[in-house]
Amino acid sequence: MIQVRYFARLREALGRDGEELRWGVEIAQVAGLTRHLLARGGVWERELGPGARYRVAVNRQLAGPEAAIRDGDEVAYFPPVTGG
Amino acid sequence: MIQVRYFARLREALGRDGEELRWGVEIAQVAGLTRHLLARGGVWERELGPGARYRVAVNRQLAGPEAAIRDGDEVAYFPPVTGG
Amino acid sequence: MTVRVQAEDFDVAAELAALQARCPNAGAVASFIGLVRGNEEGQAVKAMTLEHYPGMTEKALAEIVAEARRRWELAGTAVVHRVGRLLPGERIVLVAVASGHRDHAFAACQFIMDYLKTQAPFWKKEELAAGSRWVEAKDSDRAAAARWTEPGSAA
Amino acid sequence: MTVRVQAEDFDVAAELAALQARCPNAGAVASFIGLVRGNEEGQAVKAMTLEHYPGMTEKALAEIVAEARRRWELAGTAVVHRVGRLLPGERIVLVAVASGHRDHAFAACQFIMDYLKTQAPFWKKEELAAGSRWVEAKDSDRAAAARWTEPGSAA
Repeated sequence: MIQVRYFARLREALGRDGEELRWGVEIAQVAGLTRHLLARGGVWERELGPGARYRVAVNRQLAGPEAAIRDGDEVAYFPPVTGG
Repeated sequence: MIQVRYFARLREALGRDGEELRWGVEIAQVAGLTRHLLARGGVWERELGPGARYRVAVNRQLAGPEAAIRDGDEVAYFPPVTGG
Repeated sequence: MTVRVQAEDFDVAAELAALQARCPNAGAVASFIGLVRGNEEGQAVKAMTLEHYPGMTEKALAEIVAEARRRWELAGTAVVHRVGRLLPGERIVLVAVASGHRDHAFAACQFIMDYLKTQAPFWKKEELAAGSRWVEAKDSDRAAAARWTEPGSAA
Repeated sequence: MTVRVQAEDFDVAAELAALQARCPNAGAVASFIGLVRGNEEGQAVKAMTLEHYPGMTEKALAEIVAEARRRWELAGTAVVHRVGRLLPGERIVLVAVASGHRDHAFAACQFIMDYLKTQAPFWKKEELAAGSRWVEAKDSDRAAAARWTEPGSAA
Protein backbone atom coordinates (compact mmCIF):
# COMPACT_ATOMS: atom_id res chain seq x y z
CA MET A 1 0.00 0.00 0.00
CA ILE A 2 1.03 3.63 -0.46
CA GLN A 3 -0.25 6.69 1.35
CA VAL A 4 -1.33 9.55 -0.90
CA ARG A 5 -1.81 12.95 0.72
CA TYR A 6 -3.34 16.18 -0.57
CA PHE A 7 -2.76 19.66 0.82
CA ALA A 8 -4.18 23.18 0.70
CA ARG A 9 -6.14 24.10 -2.47
CA LEU A 10 -5.77 20.52 -3.81
CA ARG A 11 -7.08 19.04 -0.56
CA GLU A 12 -10.16 21.26 -0.79
CA ALA A 13 -10.74 20.76 -4.51
CA LEU A 14 -10.34 16.96 -4.31
CA GLY A 15 -12.50 16.78 -1.20
CA ARG A 16 -10.07 14.67 0.80
CA ASP A 17 -6.78 14.98 2.63
CA GLY A 18 -5.50 11.58 1.58
CA GLU A 19 -6.15 7.98 0.65
CA GLU A 20 -4.51 4.56 0.63
CA LEU A 21 -3.78 2.87 -2.70
CA ARG A 22 -2.58 -0.64 -3.41
CA TRP A 23 0.97 -0.51 -4.78
CA GLY A 24 1.58 -1.94 -8.27
CA VAL A 25 4.02 -1.55 -11.14
CA GLU A 26 1.64 0.86 -12.91
CA ILE A 27 2.16 3.34 -10.03
CA ALA A 28 5.84 2.56 -9.42
CA GLN A 29 6.72 6.08 -10.64
CA VAL A 30 5.19 9.48 -9.87
CA ALA A 31 4.09 9.84 -13.51
CA GLY A 32 2.23 6.51 -13.30
CA LEU A 33 0.46 7.46 -10.07
CA THR A 34 -0.55 10.81 -11.56
CA ARG A 35 -1.95 9.02 -14.65
CA HIS A 36 -3.88 6.70 -12.35
CA LEU A 37 -5.43 9.66 -10.51
CA LEU A 38 -6.15 11.59 -13.73
CA ALA A 39 -8.09 8.60 -15.06
CA ARG A 40 -10.73 9.39 -12.44
CA GLY A 41 -11.66 12.41 -14.60
CA GLY A 42 -13.59 15.49 -13.42
CA VAL A 43 -11.90 17.44 -10.67
CA TRP A 44 -8.86 15.12 -10.83
CA GLU A 45 -8.24 16.02 -14.41
CA ARG A 46 -8.77 19.69 -13.66
CA GLU A 47 -6.38 19.75 -10.70
CA LEU A 48 -3.66 17.40 -11.98
CA GLY A 49 -4.08 17.54 -15.76
CA PRO A 50 -2.10 19.47 -18.39
CA GLY A 51 -1.59 23.10 -17.38
CA ALA A 52 -2.36 22.48 -13.70
CA ARG A 53 0.31 23.73 -11.32
CA TYR A 54 1.15 21.33 -8.52
CA ARG A 55 4.15 19.74 -6.83
CA VAL A 56 4.76 16.16 -5.73
CA ALA A 57 6.78 14.89 -2.79
CA VAL A 58 7.78 11.27 -2.25
CA ASN A 59 8.55 10.48 1.38
CA ARG A 60 8.56 14.20 2.15
CA GLN A 61 11.11 15.10 -0.52
CA LEU A 62 10.15 17.09 -3.63
CA ALA A 63 10.11 14.69 -6.57
CA GLY A 64 9.80 14.84 -10.36
CA PRO A 65 7.62 12.63 -12.60
CA GLU A 66 10.37 10.00 -12.93
CA ALA A 67 10.78 9.52 -9.17
CA ALA A 68 10.27 5.93 -8.00
CA ILE A 69 7.43 4.96 -5.68
CA ARG A 70 7.92 1.82 -3.59
CA ASP A 71 5.44 -0.12 -1.53
CA GLY A 72 4.94 1.70 1.78
CA ASP A 73 5.91 5.12 0.45
CA GLU A 74 4.09 8.36 1.21
CA VAL A 75 3.33 10.51 -1.83
CA ALA A 76 1.92 14.03 -1.51
CA TYR A 77 0.32 16.32 -4.10
CA PHE A 78 0.11 20.01 -3.31
CA PRO A 79 0.04 23.47 -4.95
CA PRO A 80 3.20 25.57 -5.34
CA VAL A 81 4.12 26.71 -1.85
CA THR A 82 3.31 30.18 -0.50
CA GLY A 83 4.77 30.40 3.01
CA GLY A 84 7.16 32.89 4.55
CA MET B 1 38.23 82.12 13.01
CA ILE B 2 37.72 78.48 12.15
CA GLN B 3 37.31 75.54 14.51
CA VAL B 4 39.57 72.58 13.78
CA ARG B 5 38.72 69.27 15.45
CA TYR B 6 40.64 66.01 15.75
CA PHE B 7 39.18 62.60 16.52
CA ALA B 8 40.20 59.11 17.60
CA ARG B 9 43.78 58.06 16.73
CA LEU B 10 44.53 61.54 15.34
CA ARG B 11 43.27 63.23 18.50
CA GLU B 12 45.57 61.06 20.59
CA ALA B 13 48.60 61.36 18.29
CA LEU B 14 48.26 65.15 17.97
CA GLY B 15 47.66 65.54 21.68
CA ARG B 16 44.57 67.70 21.33
CA ASP B 17 40.91 67.45 20.38
CA GLY B 18 40.81 70.75 18.55
CA GLU B 19 42.00 74.31 18.18
CA GLU B 20 40.91 77.68 16.82
CA LEU B 21 42.74 79.17 13.85
CA ARG B 22 42.45 82.61 12.29
CA TRP B 23 40.82 82.33 8.88
CA GLY B 24 42.87 83.57 5.88
CA VAL B 25 43.07 82.96 2.14
CA GLU B 26 45.94 80.49 2.64
CA ILE B 27 43.53 78.18 4.47
CA ALA B 28 40.47 78.93 2.31
CA GLN B 29 40.61 75.34 1.01
CA VAL B 30 41.09 72.02 2.80
CA ALA B 31 44.41 71.48 0.98
CA GLY B 32 45.69 74.84 2.25
CA LEU B 33 44.71 74.12 5.83
CA THR B 34 46.38 70.70 5.64
CA ARG B 35 49.59 72.35 4.31
CA HIS B 36 49.44 74.85 7.17
CA LEU B 37 49.18 72.01 9.73
CA LEU B 38 51.88 69.91 8.00
CA ALA B 39 54.28 72.85 8.23
CA ARG B 40 54.35 72.25 12.01
CA GLY B 41 56.47 69.16 11.23
CA GLY B 42 56.97 66.18 13.60
CA VAL B 43 53.78 64.37 14.51
CA TRP B 44 51.74 66.62 12.16
CA GLU B 45 53.77 65.51 9.19
CA ARG B 46 53.54 61.89 10.27
CA GLU B 47 49.77 61.95 10.77
CA LEU B 48 48.73 64.16 7.84
CA GLY B 49 51.66 63.84 5.39
CA PRO B 50 52.01 61.73 2.25
CA GLY B 51 50.88 58.15 2.82
CA ALA B 52 48.90 59.00 5.95
CA ARG B 53 45.29 57.82 5.86
CA TYR B 54 42.80 60.33 7.16
CA ARG B 55 39.52 61.97 6.23
CA VAL B 56 38.40 65.60 6.42
CA ALA B 57 34.93 66.98 7.07
CA VAL B 58 33.90 70.62 6.58
CA ASN B 59 30.86 71.58 8.59
CA ARG B 60 30.23 67.91 9.36
CA GLN B 61 30.22 66.83 5.71
CA LEU B 62 33.03 64.69 4.24
CA ALA B 63 35.15 66.93 2.02
CA GLY B 64 38.00 66.58 -0.49
CA PRO B 65 41.17 68.69 -0.69
CA GLU B 66 39.48 71.24 -2.96
CA ALA B 67 36.60 71.93 -0.58
CA ALA B 68 36.25 75.58 0.42
CA ILE B 69 36.69 76.73 4.02
CA ARG B 70 34.96 79.96 5.02
CA ASP B 71 35.36 82.07 8.12
CA GLY B 72 33.38 80.45 10.94
CA ASP B 73 33.54 76.93 9.49
CA GLU B 74 34.25 73.78 11.48
CA VAL B 75 36.85 71.47 9.92
CA ALA B 76 37.55 67.99 11.31
CA TYR B 77 40.44 65.61 10.67
CA PHE B 78 39.98 61.97 11.58
CA PRO B 79 41.07 58.44 10.63
CA PRO B 80 39.02 56.27 8.26
CA VAL B 81 35.91 55.32 10.19
CA THR B 82 35.47 51.92 11.90
CA GLY B 83 31.99 51.88 13.42
CA GLY B 84 29.14 49.46 12.99
CA MET C 1 20.70 25.48 14.45
CA THR C 2 17.10 26.03 15.47
CA VAL C 3 14.19 25.06 13.20
CA ARG C 4 10.67 25.26 14.60
CA VAL C 5 7.15 25.21 13.21
CA GLN C 6 4.55 26.32 15.71
CA ALA C 7 1.13 27.89 16.14
CA GLU C 8 2.24 30.24 18.94
CA ASP C 9 3.90 33.58 18.37
CA PHE C 10 7.64 33.80 18.99
CA ASP C 11 9.66 36.30 21.01
CA VAL C 12 12.12 37.94 18.61
CA ALA C 13 14.42 39.23 21.35
CA ALA C 14 14.53 35.81 23.03
CA GLU C 15 15.26 34.03 19.73
CA LEU C 16 18.06 36.45 18.89
CA ALA C 17 19.49 36.24 22.42
CA ALA C 18 19.50 32.43 22.23
CA LEU C 19 21.20 32.54 18.84
CA GLN C 20 23.81 34.96 20.14
CA ALA C 21 24.39 32.78 23.21
CA ARG C 22 25.10 29.81 20.93
CA CYS C 23 27.62 31.83 18.85
CA PRO C 24 29.38 34.20 21.27
CA ASN C 25 32.02 35.25 18.75
CA ALA C 26 29.86 35.86 15.71
CA GLY C 27 29.74 39.68 15.60
CA ALA C 28 27.08 39.88 12.88
CA VAL C 29 23.44 38.85 13.07
CA ALA C 30 21.18 39.38 10.05
CA SER C 31 17.51 38.62 10.41
CA PHE C 32 14.23 38.76 8.59
CA ILE C 33 10.70 38.93 9.94
CA GLY C 34 7.68 38.34 7.73
CA LEU C 35 4.36 39.81 8.88
CA VAL C 36 0.74 39.41 7.87
CA ARG C 37 -0.15 42.47 5.81
CA GLY C 38 -3.38 44.33 6.41
CA ASN C 39 -3.96 44.82 2.69
CA GLU C 40 -3.44 42.72 -0.41
CA GLU C 41 -3.97 44.44 -3.73
CA GLY C 42 -6.15 47.07 -2.13
CA GLN C 43 -8.39 44.62 -0.28
CA ALA C 44 -8.45 44.52 3.51
CA VAL C 45 -7.18 41.21 4.90
CA LYS C 46 -9.19 39.92 7.87
CA ALA C 47 -6.91 36.97 8.59
CA MET C 48 -4.38 34.62 7.03
CA THR C 49 -4.38 30.88 7.69
CA LEU C 50 -1.17 28.93 7.17
CA GLU C 51 -1.39 25.22 6.40
CA HIS C 52 1.71 23.04 6.25
CA TYR C 53 2.83 19.43 5.74
CA PRO C 54 3.89 18.25 9.20
CA GLY C 55 7.05 16.21 9.04
CA MET C 56 8.05 17.44 5.61
CA THR C 57 8.14 21.10 6.65
CA GLU C 58 10.80 20.67 9.33
CA LYS C 59 12.83 18.46 6.99
CA ALA C 60 12.64 20.97 4.13
CA LEU C 61 13.65 23.85 6.41
CA ALA C 62 16.55 21.86 7.86
CA GLU C 63 17.79 21.07 4.35
CA ILE C 64 17.59 24.73 3.29
CA VAL C 65 19.57 25.74 6.39
CA ALA C 66 22.12 22.97 5.78
CA GLU C 67 22.60 24.21 2.21
CA ALA C 68 23.12 27.77 3.50
CA ARG C 69 25.74 26.47 5.94
CA ARG C 70 27.56 24.78 3.06
CA ARG C 71 27.58 27.97 1.02
CA TRP C 72 28.62 30.48 3.70
CA GLU C 73 30.60 30.57 6.93
CA LEU C 74 27.85 30.68 9.52
CA ALA C 75 28.09 30.46 13.28
CA GLY C 76 24.42 29.71 13.85
CA THR C 77 20.91 30.01 12.45
CA ALA C 78 17.36 30.19 13.72
CA VAL C 79 14.22 29.62 11.66
CA VAL C 80 10.78 29.84 13.28
CA HIS C 81 7.64 29.63 11.15
CA ARG C 82 4.10 29.86 12.40
CA VAL C 83 1.06 27.95 11.19
CA GLY C 84 -2.67 28.36 11.84
CA ARG C 85 -4.82 31.48 11.70
CA LEU C 86 -2.98 34.79 12.03
CA LEU C 87 -4.27 38.35 12.09
CA PRO C 88 -2.83 41.38 10.24
CA GLY C 89 0.37 42.59 11.89
CA GLU C 90 1.15 39.18 13.39
CA ARG C 91 4.55 37.62 12.76
CA ILE C 92 4.67 34.71 10.33
CA VAL C 93 8.35 33.87 10.10
CA LEU C 94 11.72 34.69 11.62
CA VAL C 95 15.01 33.81 9.95
CA ALA C 96 18.15 34.86 11.84
CA VAL C 97 21.74 34.10 10.87
CA ALA C 98 24.87 34.73 12.95
CA SER C 99 28.28 34.90 11.33
CA GLY C 100 31.72 36.41 11.74
CA HIS C 101 31.14 38.09 8.37
CA ARG C 102 28.40 40.62 7.77
CA ASP C 103 28.09 39.68 4.09
CA HIS C 104 27.74 35.99 4.85
CA ALA C 105 25.02 36.70 7.41
CA PHE C 106 23.05 38.85 4.96
CA ALA C 107 23.44 36.50 2.00
CA ALA C 108 22.53 33.39 3.97
CA CYS C 109 19.49 35.06 5.55
CA GLN C 110 18.20 36.14 2.14
CA PHE C 111 18.97 32.73 0.63
CA ILE C 112 17.06 30.92 3.38
CA MET C 113 14.04 33.19 2.89
CA ASP C 114 14.10 32.79 -0.90
CA TYR C 115 14.28 29.01 -0.65
CA LEU C 116 11.74 28.83 2.15
CA LYS C 117 9.31 30.75 -0.08
CA THR C 118 9.65 28.22 -2.91
CA GLN C 119 10.63 24.91 -1.26
CA ALA C 120 9.05 24.65 2.18
CA PRO C 121 5.53 23.18 2.19
CA PHE C 122 3.49 26.04 3.60
CA TRP C 123 0.33 27.43 2.01
CA LYS C 124 -1.48 30.65 2.80
CA LYS C 125 -5.22 31.22 2.65
CA GLU C 126 -6.45 34.80 2.93
CA GLU C 127 -9.74 35.89 4.44
CA LEU C 128 -10.96 38.98 2.60
CA ALA C 129 -14.31 40.76 2.86
CA ALA C 130 -15.39 38.93 -0.32
CA GLY C 131 -14.46 35.51 1.07
CA SER C 132 -11.45 33.25 1.43
CA ARG C 133 -8.91 32.38 -1.22
CA TRP C 134 -5.66 30.47 -1.48
CA VAL C 135 -2.70 32.73 -2.17
CA GLU C 136 -1.07 32.03 -5.55
CA ALA C 137 2.67 31.42 -5.74
CA LYS C 138 4.50 34.45 -7.13
CA ASP C 139 6.80 34.51 -10.13
CA SER C 140 8.96 37.02 -8.25
CA ASP C 141 9.59 34.42 -5.53
CA ARG C 142 10.58 31.80 -8.10
CA ALA C 143 12.92 34.32 -9.72
CA ALA C 144 14.41 35.21 -6.33
CA ALA C 145 15.20 31.57 -5.57
CA ALA C 146 16.58 30.99 -9.06
CA ARG C 147 19.26 33.66 -8.49
CA TRP C 148 21.19 31.43 -6.09
CA THR C 149 22.47 29.12 -8.76
CA GLU C 150 26.19 29.36 -7.98
CA PRO C 151 27.47 28.36 -4.54
CA GLY C 152 28.32 31.54 -2.64
CA SER C 153 26.76 33.85 -5.23
CA ALA C 154 24.98 36.94 -4.00
CA ALA C 155 21.71 38.42 -5.17
CA MET D 1 12.68 57.10 10.29
CA THR D 2 14.57 56.67 13.56
CA VAL D 3 18.25 57.57 13.90
CA ARG D 4 19.80 57.53 17.36
CA VAL D 5 23.31 57.56 18.81
CA GLN D 6 23.41 56.62 22.47
CA ALA D 7 25.54 55.14 25.24
CA GLU D 8 22.74 52.91 26.59
CA ASP D 9 21.87 49.51 25.19
CA PHE D 10 18.75 49.26 23.04
CA ASP D 11 15.83 46.83 23.21
CA VAL D 12 15.70 45.02 19.86
CA ALA D 13 12.12 43.83 20.28
CA ALA D 14 10.94 47.33 21.24
CA GLU D 15 12.75 48.92 18.29
CA LEU D 16 11.27 46.41 15.86
CA ALA D 17 7.80 46.77 17.38
CA ALA D 18 8.01 50.56 17.06
CA LEU D 19 9.13 50.24 13.44
CA GLN D 20 6.31 47.84 12.68
CA ALA D 21 3.80 50.15 14.38
CA ARG D 22 4.92 53.00 12.10
CA CYS D 23 4.53 50.81 8.96
CA PRO D 24 1.54 48.54 9.58
CA ASN D 25 1.36 47.30 6.01
CA ALA D 26 5.02 46.59 5.35
CA GLY D 27 5.10 42.78 5.52
CA ALA D 28 8.91 42.49 5.43
CA VAL D 29 11.41 43.62 8.06
CA ALA D 30 15.12 42.99 7.49
CA SER D 31 17.51 43.84 10.27
CA PHE D 32 21.14 43.67 11.24
CA ILE D 33 22.73 43.64 14.69
CA GLY D 34 26.45 44.17 15.18
CA LEU D 35 27.99 42.82 18.38
CA VAL D 36 31.32 43.22 20.17
CA ARG D 37 33.30 40.08 19.44
CA GLY D 38 35.17 38.31 22.23
CA ASN D 39 38.16 37.62 20.00
CA GLU D 40 39.99 39.58 17.32
CA GLU D 41 42.65 37.70 15.37
CA GLY D 42 43.02 35.18 18.18
CA GLN D 43 43.41 37.75 20.93
CA ALA D 44 40.82 38.06 23.70
CA VAL D 45 39.02 41.41 23.64
CA LYS D 46 38.43 42.90 27.10
CA ALA D 47 36.36 45.83 25.86
CA MET D 48 35.69 48.04 22.87
CA THR D 49 35.31 51.82 23.15
CA LEU D 50 33.41 53.67 20.45
CA GLU D 51 34.18 57.33 19.86
CA HIS D 52 32.11 59.44 17.49
CA TYR D 53 31.74 62.99 16.18
CA PRO D 54 28.61 64.34 17.84
CA GLY D 55 26.49 66.32 15.44
CA MET D 56 28.12 64.89 12.35
CA THR D 57 27.25 61.29 13.21
CA GLU D 58 23.50 61.81 13.27
CA LYS D 59 23.70 63.86 10.06
CA ALA D 60 25.78 61.22 8.28
CA LEU D 61 23.40 58.43 9.36
CA ALA D 62 20.34 60.45 8.29
CA GLU D 63 21.92 61.04 4.87
CA ILE D 64 22.70 57.34 4.42
CA VAL D 65 19.11 56.44 5.32
CA ALA D 66 17.77 59.14 2.97
CA GLU D 67 19.87 57.70 0.14
CA ALA D 68 18.52 54.20 0.89
CA ARG D 69 14.98 55.58 0.74
CA ARG D 70 15.70 57.10 -2.66
CA ARG D 71 17.03 53.80 -3.98
CA TRP D 72 14.38 51.40 -2.67
CA GLU D 73 10.70 51.43 -1.74
CA LEU D 74 10.88 51.50 2.03
CA ALA D 75 8.09 51.91 4.55
CA GLY D 76 10.36 52.77 7.48
CA THR D 77 13.84 52.47 8.93
CA ALA D 78 15.51 52.43 12.34
CA VAL D 79 19.21 52.95 13.00
CA VAL D 80 20.55 52.88 16.56
CA HIS D 81 24.29 53.03 17.20
CA ARG D 82 25.96 52.93 20.59
CA VAL D 83 29.03 54.83 21.74
CA GLY D 84 31.25 54.52 24.81
CA ARG D 85 32.82 51.45 26.37
CA LEU D 86 31.18 48.12 25.48
CA LEU D 87 31.99 44.58 26.62
CA PRO D 88 32.17 41.44 24.45
CA GLY D 89 28.70 40.27 23.45
CA GLU D 90 27.18 43.73 23.82
CA ARG D 91 25.21 45.19 20.93
CA ILE D 92 26.88 47.98 18.94
CA VAL D 93 24.41 48.73 16.19
CA LEU D 94 20.92 47.93 14.96
CA VAL D 95 19.73 48.67 11.44
CA ALA D 96 16.15 47.65 10.66
CA VAL D 97 14.25 48.28 7.44
CA ALA D 98 10.55 47.70 6.77
CA SER D 99 9.22 47.39 3.25
CA GLY D 100 6.44 45.83 1.23
CA HIS D 101 9.14 43.99 -0.71
CA ARG D 102 11.50 41.47 0.89
CA ASP D 103 14.30 42.24 -1.58
CA HIS D 104 14.09 45.96 -0.98
CA ALA D 105 14.24 45.45 2.79
CA PHE D 106 17.32 43.21 2.52
CA ALA D 107 19.16 45.40 0.01
CA ALA D 108 18.51 48.63 1.90
CA CYS D 109 19.54 47.09 5.23
CA GLN D 110 22.82 45.87 3.74
CA PHE D 111 23.39 49.19 1.95
CA ILE D 112 22.88 51.18 5.16
CA MET D 113 25.33 48.92 7.03
CA ASP D 114 27.95 49.14 4.25
CA TYR D 115 27.73 52.93 4.11
CA LEU D 116 27.61 53.30 7.88
CA LYS D 117 30.86 51.30 8.07
CA THR D 118 32.65 53.67 5.67
CA GLN D 119 30.86 57.04 6.01
CA ALA D 120 29.61 57.52 9.56
CA PRO D 121 32.18 59.03 11.94
CA PHE D 122 32.59 56.27 14.52
CA TRP D 123 35.93 54.86 15.65
CA LYS D 124 36.62 51.72 17.64
CA LYS D 125 39.41 51.21 20.14
CA GLU D 126 40.01 47.68 21.39
CA GLU D 127 41.30 46.74 24.81
CA LEU D 128 43.38 43.58 24.50
CA ALA D 129 45.56 41.88 27.10
CA ALA D 130 48.59 43.55 25.48
CA GLY D 131 47.04 47.02 25.66
CA SER D 132 44.68 49.25 23.70
CA ARG D 133 44.71 49.92 19.98
CA TRP D 134 42.60 51.75 17.44
CA VAL D 135 40.90 49.40 15.00
CA GLU D 136 42.09 49.89 11.42
CA ALA D 137 39.56 50.43 8.64
CA LYS D 138 39.13 47.31 6.53
CA ASP D 139 39.56 47.06 2.77
CA SER D 140 36.65 44.62 2.76
CA ASP D 141 34.37 47.35 4.14
CA ARG D 142 35.51 49.81 1.48
CA ALA D 143 34.89 47.18 -1.18
CA ALA D 144 31.43 46.45 0.26
CA ALA D 145 30.42 50.10 0.07
CA ALA D 146 31.89 50.48 -3.42
CA ARG D 147 29.49 47.81 -4.75
CA TRP D 148 26.49 50.11 -4.46
CA THR D 149 27.45 52.26 -7.40
CA GLU D 150 24.23 52.00 -9.40
CA PRO D 151 20.94 53.13 -7.88
CA GLY D 152 18.93 50.05 -7.02
CA SER D 153 21.79 47.64 -7.64
CA ALA D 154 22.12 44.65 -5.34
CA ALA D 155 25.27 43.25 -3.76
